[in-house]
Amino acid sequence: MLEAIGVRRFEDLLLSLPEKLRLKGHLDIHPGRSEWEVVRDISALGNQNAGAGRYTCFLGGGIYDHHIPSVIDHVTMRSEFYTAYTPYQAEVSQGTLIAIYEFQTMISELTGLPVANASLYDGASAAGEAALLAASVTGRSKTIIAGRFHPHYRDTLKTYVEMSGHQVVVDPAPDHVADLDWLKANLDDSTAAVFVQHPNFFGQLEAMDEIRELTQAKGGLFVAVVDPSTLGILAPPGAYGADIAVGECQPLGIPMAYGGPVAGFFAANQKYLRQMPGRLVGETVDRDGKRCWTLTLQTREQHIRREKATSNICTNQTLLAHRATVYMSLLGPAGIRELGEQCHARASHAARTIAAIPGYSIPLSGAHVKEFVVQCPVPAADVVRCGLEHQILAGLDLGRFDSAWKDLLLVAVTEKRSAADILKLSEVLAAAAASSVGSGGPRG
Amino acid sequence: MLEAIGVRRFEDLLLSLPEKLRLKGHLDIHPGRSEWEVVRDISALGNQNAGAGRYTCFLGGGIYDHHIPSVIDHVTMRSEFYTAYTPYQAEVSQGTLIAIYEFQTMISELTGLPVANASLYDGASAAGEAALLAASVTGRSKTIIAGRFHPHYRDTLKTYVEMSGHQVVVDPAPDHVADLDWLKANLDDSTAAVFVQHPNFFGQLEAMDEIRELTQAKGGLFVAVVDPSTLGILAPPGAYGADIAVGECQPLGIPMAYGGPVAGFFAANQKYLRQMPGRLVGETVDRDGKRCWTLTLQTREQHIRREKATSNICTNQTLLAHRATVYMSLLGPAGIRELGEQCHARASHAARTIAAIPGYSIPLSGAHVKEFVVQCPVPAADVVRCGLEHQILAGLDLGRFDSAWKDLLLVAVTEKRSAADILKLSEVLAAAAASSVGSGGPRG
Amino acid sequence: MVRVDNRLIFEMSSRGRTGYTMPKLDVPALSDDDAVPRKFRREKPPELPEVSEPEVVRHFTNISVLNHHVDRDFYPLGSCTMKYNPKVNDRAAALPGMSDIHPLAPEEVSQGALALLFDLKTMLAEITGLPAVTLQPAAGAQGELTAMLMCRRYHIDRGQPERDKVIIPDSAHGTNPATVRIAGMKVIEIKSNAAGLVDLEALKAALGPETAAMMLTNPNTLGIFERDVEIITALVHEAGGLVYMDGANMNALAGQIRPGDMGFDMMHLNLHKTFSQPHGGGGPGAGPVCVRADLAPYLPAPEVVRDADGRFRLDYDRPKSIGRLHGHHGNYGALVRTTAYLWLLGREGVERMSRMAVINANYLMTKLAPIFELPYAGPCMHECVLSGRKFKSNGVRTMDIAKRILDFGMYAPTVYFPLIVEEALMIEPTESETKDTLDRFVEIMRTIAREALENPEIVKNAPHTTPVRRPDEGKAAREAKLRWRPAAG
Amino acid sequence: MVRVDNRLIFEMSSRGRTGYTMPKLDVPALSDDDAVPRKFRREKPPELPEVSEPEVVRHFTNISVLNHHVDRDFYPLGSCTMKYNPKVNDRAAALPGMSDIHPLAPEEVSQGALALLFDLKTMLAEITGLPAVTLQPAAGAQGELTAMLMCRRYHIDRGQPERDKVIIPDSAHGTNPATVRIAGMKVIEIKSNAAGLVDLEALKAALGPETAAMMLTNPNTLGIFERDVEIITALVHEAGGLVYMDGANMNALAGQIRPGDMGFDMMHLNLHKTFSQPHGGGGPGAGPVCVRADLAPYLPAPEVVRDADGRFRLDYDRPKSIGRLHGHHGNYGALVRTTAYLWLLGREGVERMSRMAVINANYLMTKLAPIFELPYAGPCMHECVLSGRKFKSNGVRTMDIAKRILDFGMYAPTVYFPLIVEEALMIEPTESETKDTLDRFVEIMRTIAREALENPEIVKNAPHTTPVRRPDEGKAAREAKLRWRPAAG
Ligand SMILES: Cc1ncc(COP(=O)(O)O)c(C=O)c1O
Ligand SMILES: Cc1ncc(COP(=O)(O)O)c(C=O)c1O
Repeated sequence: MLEAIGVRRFEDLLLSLPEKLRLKGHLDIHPGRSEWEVVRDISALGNQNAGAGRYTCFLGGGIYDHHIPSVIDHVTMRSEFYTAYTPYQAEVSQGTLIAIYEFQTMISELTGLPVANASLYDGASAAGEAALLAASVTGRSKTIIAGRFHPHYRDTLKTYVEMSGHQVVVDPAPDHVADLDWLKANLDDSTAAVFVQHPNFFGQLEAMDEIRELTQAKGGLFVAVVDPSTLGILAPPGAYGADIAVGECQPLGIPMAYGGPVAGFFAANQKYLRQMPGRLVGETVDRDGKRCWTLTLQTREQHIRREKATSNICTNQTLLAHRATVYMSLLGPAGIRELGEQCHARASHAARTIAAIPGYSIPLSGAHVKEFVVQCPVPAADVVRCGLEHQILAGLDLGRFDSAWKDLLLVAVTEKRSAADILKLSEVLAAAAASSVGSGGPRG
Repeated sequence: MLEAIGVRRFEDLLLSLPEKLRLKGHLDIHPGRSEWEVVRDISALGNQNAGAGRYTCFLGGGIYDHHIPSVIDHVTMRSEFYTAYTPYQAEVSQGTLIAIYEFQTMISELTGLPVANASLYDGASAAGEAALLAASVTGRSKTIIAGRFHPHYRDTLKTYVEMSGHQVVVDPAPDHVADLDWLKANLDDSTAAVFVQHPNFFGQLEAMDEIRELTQAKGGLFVAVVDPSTLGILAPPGAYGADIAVGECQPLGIPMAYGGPVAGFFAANQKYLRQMPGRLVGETVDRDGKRCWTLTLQTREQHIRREKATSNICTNQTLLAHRATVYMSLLGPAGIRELGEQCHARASHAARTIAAIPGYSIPLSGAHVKEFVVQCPVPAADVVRCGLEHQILAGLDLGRFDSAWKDLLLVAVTEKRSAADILKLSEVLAAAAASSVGSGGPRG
Repeated sequence: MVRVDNRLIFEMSSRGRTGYTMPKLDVPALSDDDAVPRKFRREKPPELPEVSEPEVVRHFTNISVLNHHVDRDFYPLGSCTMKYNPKVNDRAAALPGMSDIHPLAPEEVSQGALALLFDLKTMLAEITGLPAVTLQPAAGAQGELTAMLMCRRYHIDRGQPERDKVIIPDSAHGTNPATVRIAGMKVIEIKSNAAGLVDLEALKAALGPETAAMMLTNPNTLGIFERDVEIITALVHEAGGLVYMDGANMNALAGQIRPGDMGFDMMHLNLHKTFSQPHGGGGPGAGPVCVRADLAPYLPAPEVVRDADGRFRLDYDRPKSIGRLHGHHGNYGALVRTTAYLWLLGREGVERMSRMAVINANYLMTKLAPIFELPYAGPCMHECVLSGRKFKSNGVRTMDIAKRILDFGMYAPTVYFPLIVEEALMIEPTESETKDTLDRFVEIMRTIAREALENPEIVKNAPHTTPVRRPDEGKAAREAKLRWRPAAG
Repeated sequence: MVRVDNRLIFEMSSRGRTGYTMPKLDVPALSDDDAVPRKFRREKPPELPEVSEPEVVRHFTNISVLNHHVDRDFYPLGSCTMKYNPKVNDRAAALPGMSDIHPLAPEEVSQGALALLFDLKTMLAEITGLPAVTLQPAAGAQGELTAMLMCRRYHIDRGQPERDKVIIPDSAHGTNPATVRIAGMKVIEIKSNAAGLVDLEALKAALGPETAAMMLTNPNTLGIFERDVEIITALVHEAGGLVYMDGANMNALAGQIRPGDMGFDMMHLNLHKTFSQPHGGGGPGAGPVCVRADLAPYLPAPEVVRDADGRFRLDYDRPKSIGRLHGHHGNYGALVRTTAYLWLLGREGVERMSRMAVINANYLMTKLAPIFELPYAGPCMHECVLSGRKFKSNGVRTMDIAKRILDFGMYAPTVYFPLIVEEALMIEPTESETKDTLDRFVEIMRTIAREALENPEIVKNAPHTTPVRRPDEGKAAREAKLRWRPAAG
C-alpha cells in the first residue's frame, strides 16, 4: 500500500510531525495480551468486586438491582444496533430511528409530558441540562433545590450552571422533605427553576402540588426528578404540572455497571421543545410517501448551531435508551404497575421487619415505595461492614454524605428481593447491633 | 378464536381423547417461576459445579478446556442462525447452507479427506456411524478396535452395531498402544473395519501407517478417530490413508457444557460418499444462474429412503458445527498450527515438571501433544480429591475405567494453561503424595 | 439492505492474515526430545481461510441475514414445532457452572448439574406418565434408537429373540423405519384408514409372535389424535409387543393427557420441538426417552440417581443396560434450556402451551380449509394437514405455493409429508403465535390461492424476492460439489 | 429478505398481552397503612404497548436489520473512527463483577473496579503524555466541558477571572464552541489558512490578556497535522492561556507522538472513537480528560487513587475540584471495554493501530484524489477530506453522492464538514479495514463519479435500494411529530 501511496516508508507520511517530538521507543504500557488472558485478568478483577450475582443487594441511591429480562441483552447486542453510528443517514438507520422514536413516546407516556428527547448521559447531567434550559428560557439566574435531593445530582447540577454565573440554593430540608417555608422565603423573581426529587433521596414523597404552585406563581419552572420504575404507581410529572421531568433510565433494564453507562431522560412541556437539549427523532415521509423517521430539529444542536446550541451534547446514550425501550415494551402498562407495586410491597415489608429489630427504627413516616431510611443503633458503616461478611450489601451508609447522618442507612428493595433476602438482611442488622454491643464498640 | 373455530370450549377440540384418561388435576410439577427466579435458581446450581471459571482444568478425555474466541458466541447466537430450522427451503436458508458448506470444506482440509458431512451428534456416535457404514459397504460383521481407545467411544460403538449382529473385538493393548501382533491375529476376511484413536485415549501416537497397511490388506476399512485441535501439527488421516476419519469438534470453539451439545465430524474417501450418514450441502446454481447452496444427496437420508437410509439421523448439531467453522476461520492455517504447538509445548512442560516430583513418573514415552498419563504414588482418586481443595481439576482418575489403572492420572494441557497453572498442579500433586504419606493412607 | 455477498470465507482469504490471539508461550519451547517424530508430522498445512476478526464477523453476520428464522416471523413447519424460545433459556445455559463444566469432573463438584438433570427427569416422567427417563439421546432419532435397542434387549432377555418385527403406520416419520433397521429389526408398514388413523384390522393382521413393538406417532403426522389408542395399545400388548410413542407431537398433549396413561410403554420427546431448545439451523436437539418402570434396567448408562442422603450420583452399574449412545451425558446445554423453560412455565404454563397450540392449529385449519382442501376432517390437534391438489389443474403444485409464501416473508409449511396426503401442506402454528400473525398468514394463503387461479405463473415462478431462487437440486446431486476448491490456475 | 414492516411496537399492541414475568409476591400484600396516599397515585396507566415476548423480539430484530452497522460493511464516516470493535471487549464488560456492581458499594468490595480504572488512567496518561486523568466524562463533549470548567477555575484561582475568551479555529467541531458558552466563556473563532491549518497571524491577533484557552483539534478536521503545533502552544502559553486538544482524532497519533509533548495542557479522548467502545447507534461513549500535573487539583471528584498499601480508594477530598459531572463514575462499561482493548493491543498494537489508520487513509486519498478533488494537499493523517464540487455543474451535490453510496451497501462519508471545504466528503477508513474493502470502496466511488457525469439522474435520485429514500426533513421539522399517538377515533 505504501507503494500505491507513493512513499517508501510509513514515516514519510508523518513528515509534518515535529521529528524531535516523535516517540522514539515504545509507549510504557504492557505488551499485548491474548484474548484469553484479557478475559482471565478482567474476570480476576471482577472477583474482587461485590457483583450482584454473589452479593444480595439492598443498595440504591439512584442505581438499583432490578431484574433485567434476557430479551434485552439479546436484542440490543445485535451488531445492527450496537455497532451502528448516530443515524445521520436515515435511509440506512431506520432501526435506530424507530427505536428512539418509540423511546420518546414511552418516556412521554410515563412522565405524562408531551415531548421527550433521545436520551442524555444520565439522570444527574439531565438535571444539569434542565437547569441550563430553565436559566435560558427565563433569563433568570437562581436555581432552587427543594426537599431531600440526591447529593450527586445536586453537585452535578451545580457544576453545570454555577460557572456561567448562576446561583444554586439548596433547601436544608430538616425534615428530609421540602421545607415549604424555606422555599417561600427563597423563591423570588430571579428564580429560574425549582428542582424536586420525588420520591426523594430518602425515599420520601414530596409535596409536588404545593411546590409546583409556589414555583409557577413566581414564574419559575418546576422540574421533577423521578424514578421511572415508580411511575406505574405514582402520578406522572405531567399530572402534577411539572414543566420538565428528568431522571435515570437505569431501573428500566440497564445493568448497574458501577453506575454507567446508563441513560438520562428529559421530558418537557411542548413550549420548551425548541430549547430542549439532545437529539430528537421525528416522523416524516420519504420520497415515495412512505412513513419513516429522521433526526429532526437539529438546529438546536451544536453541529448546526455551534455556540448558540441549546446544549453541547453530541454522543448520547442511545443503546441504553434502546434497552429501556425494550424493557418498557415487555412490561407494558400492567408490568410497569406491577413492578411498582412489588417494590412497594417488598420495601414496606422490609421496613416493617427492620422496625421490629431491637434498636432499629424507621424514622420517617410516609409510604416507602422502593427505598427508605433506617435509624441504626450503631454507625451505619458498621452495619454495612457486617453485611459484607454475609455477602449482603445492606444499604447505603448516609454518613458518607453528612456526618449528622452517620447512623442512617438507606435501604432499597426491588422486586428481586425475596422474603428470604429480607430476613437475611434483618439478621445482619440484628447481628451488627449485637456485635457492636458485645465489642463495646462506639455507639450512636 | 374458539368462536371462529366453531366450538364453545377448548375441551370440544379434544373430543377424540379418551375422556377418562384426560388429566383431571394439574400435573405434579411446580408452578411457574419468574424469569428472575429461573436465573437465580439455575445460577445457584451452577455454583455447585466446578466451572472452569473457578477451577483450573486439566481434565480432558475427549472434552477440553480450550479458549473460545468471543466472536463465536456473538455470531452463532444471532437469531438468524440459532432460531432457524434445517435449511429445507434453500431460498431463505443460504446463511445456514453456506456455513455448513464451509464447515464441510474445513473438515475436509483438516482431515485430508475429500468429503465431510454437516455433523453428527458427537465424536462417539460418529464412530458408531462409521462402524455401521463399514459393515454395510463391506458386508462384513467384525469391527476391530485397536490400540488404547476411549472407553466411552468403545461403548457407544458397541451400542450402535452389536444389536444388529455385528461383533466388536477390542485390543487389550497392554502397552497402551495397538498391539500389532494381536491385530494380525484378529484381522481376517470378516473384518469390516479397524478403528484407531490417534492420539489415543492415553495421549499416545499410534502406528497409523502400519495399522492401515494391515487393515487394507485384508479389505477392511481403516477408521481414524482424531482430535481436530491436533491436526495443525499431526499428519491428517488422509495422509496416512485412512478411509474414514471421525472425531469431536468440541475443541474447536465449543463450550464443554458437561459434554454436550458438541458435534461429531465425519470425513471419508470419495468412494463412500453415497453411504455417508447425515446431511450434505452441495453447491449449485439457482434459476438465474447464481451460485448457491442446497441440501443434496438426500436420497441417502431417512426422510426419503426410510428404512433403507444410510443412517437414522435427522436433527444433527448444526449450530455447533457453525461454532467450529467460525473458530477455524479465525485461526486459519497459522492458528491451527500454533494451537497444536502451544498445547504440545505446555503438555511437555507439564509432563517434565510432574516427572520431577518425587514419587511421580510419566510411564509412557513418546510425544505428549496435548494429554499424557501420570503414574502416581497414591491412588489417582486421592490426587483428584486433593486438587479440588485447591480449585484444580487435576486430571482424570483412570481407575474409573479399570481398577488396574487406579494409580494413573490422565492430564490434559491446553493453550490456556499457563506456567503458573502447571506449577499449581505440580504443587497439588506433591501435596497429595505427602498428605497420603502423612496420613498413612492407602498406598499403591 | 441485504446484498448477497456471494463470497465464501475462503474467497476472502489473504496470505498471512489471522483472526486469533494465543497467550504468550510462558513455558520452555519444545526440546528435540519432545518433538513429534517426523513421520507423524503434518507436512502441508490445511487450507483454512486466512482472514481477520472483522472479516469473520462480517462474513457470518452477512450470510446470517439470508436466513429466515423464528425471531423474524412465522415458521409454520408442520411436525417441527417452531415455537418461540424464551431468551432466558439461552441465558441459563450460558451461566457460569453450566456452560463451562467438564463431563468427567468428580461428582462431588458436579452436584448442580446432576441435580438439574434429576429434576428434569422427574418433570418429564410426570408429563409423560412414564417414570423412568434417560436424557442421553442427542435427538429424536437417537431416542428412537435407544428405545428400539431396549425393546430388542427386553425381548431377548425374556427369551423371545424372534420378536424382531416393528409395526409402523405409513404416515410415520422416516426416522422410525430407519431406526428399526439400525436396531437390527424389521419394519412392517401398515396403511392408515380412511380417517387417516391406524387401521385396526391392518394392525391385527400385522401382529403376531414375531412382533417386537409398534411405533405410533400420536397425534399422528396428520395432526389427528388416534382415538383408538387404548385399543391399539391393548392389541399390541396382547400380542406380546411393546408400544412406542414417537413423541414429536407432544406439544399437543403435554398437560392434557399422558402417554403412559394411554398404554404406551416407551416414548421419546424432542426437546427441540416441544420444550424449546432452539433448532440452530438443524440442531442441536435432545431426545430423552421415557419408559415404563420395568423397562428401566435397559436404559443407557450412566443414569443420574439420587442417594438416600440427598446427594446425586451417576450410576454406571447397570448390567442390563443397552450401553452408551453418546460420549458423555447427551446434549446437556439443551437439557438446561428445557429445565429453564419448564421452570418458567410451570404446570399451568405447560397446560396453556398445549391448549394454545391446539387452538391456534384449529383456527388456521378453519380459516384455510375453505381455501385449500382438508383431506381428513378435524378438529385437529397441534397441526393440520391440507392438500393443495385442487391447484394442480392450473399447473400449480404445492411446492410452488410453498415457494410463493417465501415472497411474503414467512416460511413455508412442511410439504409432501405425510406421504399419504396428495400435495400435502402440513401446518403447525405453535402456541407462540398471536392471532394477528395467524391472520396475516391466512391472508397470504388466500392471496396465493387467488394467484394460483388467476395468475398461476407468478406462483409457479416463485419465489421472486428471496436471495436466491429455486436452486437446481438435480445439478447439486449430480455434481456433488461438497466442498470449496480454489479456482484452477 | 428484509421487509420493511412499518409497524411501530405500539401498533402491535393488543389489550392484556404482556411480555414479562414477576416473582411471586412472597411478602405480605400492602396494608392500608403503607398504601400510597391517593393524591400521589397514578390514575391513568401509561399507554405502553401490550405485547408478548416473541413480538418484542421480532419487532426489534426486524427493525434492527434496517440499519447499516460496522459488522456489516465499511463505515467511512470521517471524524467518527468507525473501527471494528473486538468482541472480547463486550464479553469483558459483561463479566460477573463488572456489569453487576453497584457504584456505591463499599470500596473494600470494589477493589477490582477501582484497580481497573486506575490501570486505565495510567495507560491513557502514558498515551497522551498528560499525567492526570479523569474518567468521569460520559462523552467527548462532556470531556470538553470538564476541561473548560477546569480552565476557568484555574484562571480564577490565579486571580485572572477576566480570562474568559477561548480561541477556536473555524474548522472545529460544533461541540467546541457550544461547550465554551456553557462553561461561561466566549468564543473567538479564527480562520484557517490556505493550507487548512491554524493561521498563526490570526492566532496572534486573537490572543490577549483575556485569553483563557485555545481549543485545537490535531490532526484537525481536515485530517491534517498542525505542523506548527509547537509554535501554537508556545504562543498561547506566552499569552497566559491554556491549550486544549480536542482528541477526537487521536487514532492518528496514539503511539506515534504525544499531545503532552507537543505542549498541550489538557485534552479529551473519545473512547468510542479511538479506543473501541462501539457507538451503539449514537452512544454511549466516554470522554476521559487528561491534563498537565499542575491542573490535577481541578479534576472532577471523586478520583481513583492508590494508597501506599496498594489499595485503591475514591478520593472525594478535592477542594479545588470543579465537582461532579455524572451521578456516579461515568460510563464504566465503556471504560472496561477500553481497558480490554488496550490490554489486547498492548504497546505494539497501539502503534500498529495508528500506523495502519494513517496508511489506509493515505491509500484512499491517493486513489480518490484523481476522481474527486483534494482541496488541501496530503499526506493526510487518519482521514482525508475531498471535495465533490466538480459535479455541481451536473447538478450532483455531495449529498447525492453520499446517498448513492448507500445503494452499494456501504455507509456514506461525513459530508459538508468541515464547513470550510465546499461540498466536503470526509473519509476515515480506520485501521480495521483491509485493502480489499478499500478497493471496493474506491470502485464504488469511481462508479458513482462516472454516473454523476454520464447519468446524473441516478445519483440525484439515490438511494434506490434502501428501506426508505430521502426522508422529508422539512416536514419532520415543521410538524415535529416526536411521539406516536393512536390514530384518532
Ligand atoms: C414425527 C417425528 N418423528 C421423529 C423425528 C426425528 O427427530 P429428530 O430430528 O430429533 O431426530 C421428527 C423430526 O423431525 C418428527 O417430526
Ligand atoms: C472533532 C470532534 N470533537 C468532538 C466531538 C464530540 O464528541 P462526543 O460526540 O463524544 O461528545 C466529536 C464527535 O463527533 C468530534 O468529531
